[in-house]
Amino acid sequence: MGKVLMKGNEAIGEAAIRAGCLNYFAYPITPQSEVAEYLSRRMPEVGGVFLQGESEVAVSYMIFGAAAAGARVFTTSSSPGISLMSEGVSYITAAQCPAVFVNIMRGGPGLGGILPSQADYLQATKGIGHGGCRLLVMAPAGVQEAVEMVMMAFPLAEKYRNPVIILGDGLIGQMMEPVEFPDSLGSEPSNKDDWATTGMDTRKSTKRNLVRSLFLDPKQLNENNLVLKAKYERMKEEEIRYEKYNTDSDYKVLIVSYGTMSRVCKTAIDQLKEEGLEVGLIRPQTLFPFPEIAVRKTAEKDSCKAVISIEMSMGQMVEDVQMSIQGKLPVSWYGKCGGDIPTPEEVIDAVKGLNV
Amino acid sequence: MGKTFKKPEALSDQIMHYCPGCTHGVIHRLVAEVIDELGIRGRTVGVAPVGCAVLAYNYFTFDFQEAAHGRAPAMATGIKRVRPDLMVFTYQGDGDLASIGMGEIIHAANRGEKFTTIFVNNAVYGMTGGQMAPTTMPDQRTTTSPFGRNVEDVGMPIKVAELLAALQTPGYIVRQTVLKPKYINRAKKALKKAFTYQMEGRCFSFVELVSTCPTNWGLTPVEAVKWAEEKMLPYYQLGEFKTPDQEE
Amino acid sequence: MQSEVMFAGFGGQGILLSAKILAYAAMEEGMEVAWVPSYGPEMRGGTAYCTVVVSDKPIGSPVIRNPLHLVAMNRPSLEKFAPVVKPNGVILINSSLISIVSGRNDVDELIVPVNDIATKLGNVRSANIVALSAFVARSKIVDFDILRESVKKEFSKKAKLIPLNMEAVKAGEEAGKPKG
Amino acid sequence: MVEINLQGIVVIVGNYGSGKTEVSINLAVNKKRSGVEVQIADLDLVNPYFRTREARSQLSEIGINMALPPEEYLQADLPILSPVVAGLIKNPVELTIIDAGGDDAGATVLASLADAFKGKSFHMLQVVNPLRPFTQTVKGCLKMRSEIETAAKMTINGIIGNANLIDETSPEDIYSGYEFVKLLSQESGLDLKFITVSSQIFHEIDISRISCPVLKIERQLVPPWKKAVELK
Repeated sequence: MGKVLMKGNEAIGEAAIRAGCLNYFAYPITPQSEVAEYLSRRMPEVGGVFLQGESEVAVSYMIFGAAAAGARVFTTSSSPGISLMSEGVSYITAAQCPAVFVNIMRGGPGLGGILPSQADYLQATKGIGHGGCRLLVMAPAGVQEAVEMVMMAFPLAEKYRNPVIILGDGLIGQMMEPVEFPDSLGSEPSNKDDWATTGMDTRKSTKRNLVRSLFLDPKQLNENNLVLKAKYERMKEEEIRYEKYNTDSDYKVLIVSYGTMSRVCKTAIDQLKEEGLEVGLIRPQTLFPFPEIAVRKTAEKDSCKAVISIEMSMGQMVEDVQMSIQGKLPVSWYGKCGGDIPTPEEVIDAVKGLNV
Repeated sequence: MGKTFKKPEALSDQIMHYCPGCTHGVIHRLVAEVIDELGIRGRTVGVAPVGCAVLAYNYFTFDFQEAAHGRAPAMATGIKRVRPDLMVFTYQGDGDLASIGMGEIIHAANRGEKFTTIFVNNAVYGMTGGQMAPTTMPDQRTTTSPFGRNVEDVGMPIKVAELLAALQTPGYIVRQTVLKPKYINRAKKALKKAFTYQMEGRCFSFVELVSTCPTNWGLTPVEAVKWAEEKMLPYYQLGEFKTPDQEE
Repeated sequence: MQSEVMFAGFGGQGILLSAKILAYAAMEEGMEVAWVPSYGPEMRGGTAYCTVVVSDKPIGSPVIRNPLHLVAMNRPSLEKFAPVVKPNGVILINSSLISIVSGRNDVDELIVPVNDIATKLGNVRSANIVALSAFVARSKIVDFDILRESVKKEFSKKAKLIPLNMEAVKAGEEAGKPKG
Repeated sequence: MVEINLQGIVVIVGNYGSGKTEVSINLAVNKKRSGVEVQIADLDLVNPYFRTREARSQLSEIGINMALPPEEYLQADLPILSPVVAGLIKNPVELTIIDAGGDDAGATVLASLADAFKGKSFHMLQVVNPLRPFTQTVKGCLKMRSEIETAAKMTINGIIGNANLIDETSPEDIYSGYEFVKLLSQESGLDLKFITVSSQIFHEIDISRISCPVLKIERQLVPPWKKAVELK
């Protein structure tokens, strides 16, 4: 199969099917409802499960139940919906079940607006659920990359027995781009006999599996947290992904930006180059774990005098950028958060405003 | 001489933590007996509640999942949809099912999810220390209704079985109790019927069991049974409210 | 080389569809392409617009404030977007519904009564295909034969609509051809 | 100093934060030191913090037996009434202390043990800290008393004065607290069994001003940044 032209939301749905995930539970919310609409047609074709739950809260537990029963499962939502799912996410993480969540972000806080935004960065990377749980967070910058990340997300979720979240913005969900699907994956988590509640008969075992998150003994609870922490540390070793742009030049400014915003920054960098100002870009593809060392090393080039985090938020990733830079260079922020995506011209003004 | 009394295979050896006079132990045993008799232990998954029975999985010997407060029907939906061959039941109390989880139970019942819910109604939040539940009786004193449940203020106790029976989707909806031996056989029959409907892939099945909480009611076990019989049973009437056969 | 086309009009005028067909044709031609809709309330009866970005290298920002071309299907769209079109682009004006012109003298203004043409063909709903075809014929943004095939493919599941739309393509091509 | 004269079953009740548990533990230790056989039951099913069970290892080291739910449930948010408690009431030792939960809510559990209490004589003592909300007036204390009695279906027959502001208690607080519980005793007809004084300020107190027994409190239930007084 060659290239097809697909809306980000449809492509995400199709990518999950190609990843062998035939189980989808969801609740409608703009700007990602097309995933549900697409899968309500596609899942019956492939013999999969499609169910529209009664609320995002319920959906997060349908995901939990299905994941704990050893099935490959995912859901999609948008910012307020993810907030409602955060309780379930915490339970799933504590119980060490694999699942994939997609957040097609819209503007907030509160009901906010339906236009694209990156205002859930802190929620996704640091506060996705109570109790200090962490998810592997991946951020695509286009439809093709959204497809690839969704297809990577399932094996990663299973490798770590931890949920993975794809953080896209409304534009990625709504725009159409040509996509090419990678080879399809097999369907079920391979390690599930050790933990999934598939019924003892299916495992030909007398040992039962118990999926739980309640640990009354403080020592046991601490141990469970140590196991989770060890997984997060391993993610830092093995899963960090990022892309660089125009970093062969002697850039004076380094932009850190992700998702749709990074594409606007690339256009701005091209235009600035024509004007004679070299600017580099580093685009984190994983937001947790954050490419801390790569950002620091990229900023360490002699020509580089300033770092700026450009986001469709009031400055969230900038906190991680500051931590990465460790005070070695000035770090500033530029962004907007109402659904109005900054233009290349605005980015150019922001970079020029640094006066380097 | 043959054994006249033995522990069901589906029940573990662990000593239960429940208070004297609590009915959870009896209900656990009935569930275990039914599972043994139907020979489904190897393909059963239970969903444990939040509430006094949060550790129910310690007393059974098959796969279990632990739910958050009220969410057991959503979890059971997830399991049953992806593994229709499994036998799935939720075990829930009144605070869990009739308050925080009302949305989940109504929608699961209305979708006709093919699992079984065992609803233990003792008119009080047990785990958190005897607060008022949606099923607390009028004028019943609890730690959050110290002057008795004022129905003018918080409404009448919810009759969950009747509420679910009103849904148009076919289902098996029944209320029984385990207060005395004479009721226990009927309760067991209801449980067995519920699991059988599930085995046949017929419908959603729901068994409400009127129950006691001597500790939080401040009554001796004997008084508690008497109170439940006198105060609860006239309001929470026993019987089948709906069977899938009626619909056809 | 990158060019951008903004399709704009009322919701229900087939804006998103004609943009999608153009995006598809550009993809078939081997170009990089991005189709970026306005979504939300605008979709429900207000002004709808959609941008198609076509380029021979990876597309940076898909968000375009100053498109090279504009296909304006109603008057509010023309008034809103004509001033932001880049010099030397094409502005198609649906003169069936728009009684004014763009007021720009640095663009190629293409005035086509697309609704009237479509009505004459038998169904006003093919106005978007008339406009798309006229625009492509004038701008040459994609090869016209590929466009024709793309329209055919789009309607392949509703075969009975193909003849009408092929007529619309032809009429549009005629209307869009440079005069003289 | 007058000895505390208590034996048999002693049920300790009072409002939240009145100091029931600290009093129970110290009473147990005090009597144990004077050679009495002591048992203690933690009946506080409502409040999951600062319970008698937190002192279980110190108490068992000095030979005080404690009735508790099984170890794995000790930190559970579960109102587990161990059947052991009923056994302990049915077969009391020289001094059997039952530490009930706070307010009428905590005392409700006692009612479910009515069968075990049947035919037993026991003391039921209300701990009063006049420096706590709801028990700053005689009227407030009497209201609390009747609420607890209703919930427990048992009658209070004595009081314990436990005036304190924890580390900020002054001798003046002790004296005025003593006067208050004396008044409460007169108005209610309830026996004033003893008052408490923290070991921190014990040496500052002129004991001749107090005519009832005094229990020296060696604080056990402390937040983690403080160290409990070592029991020997």
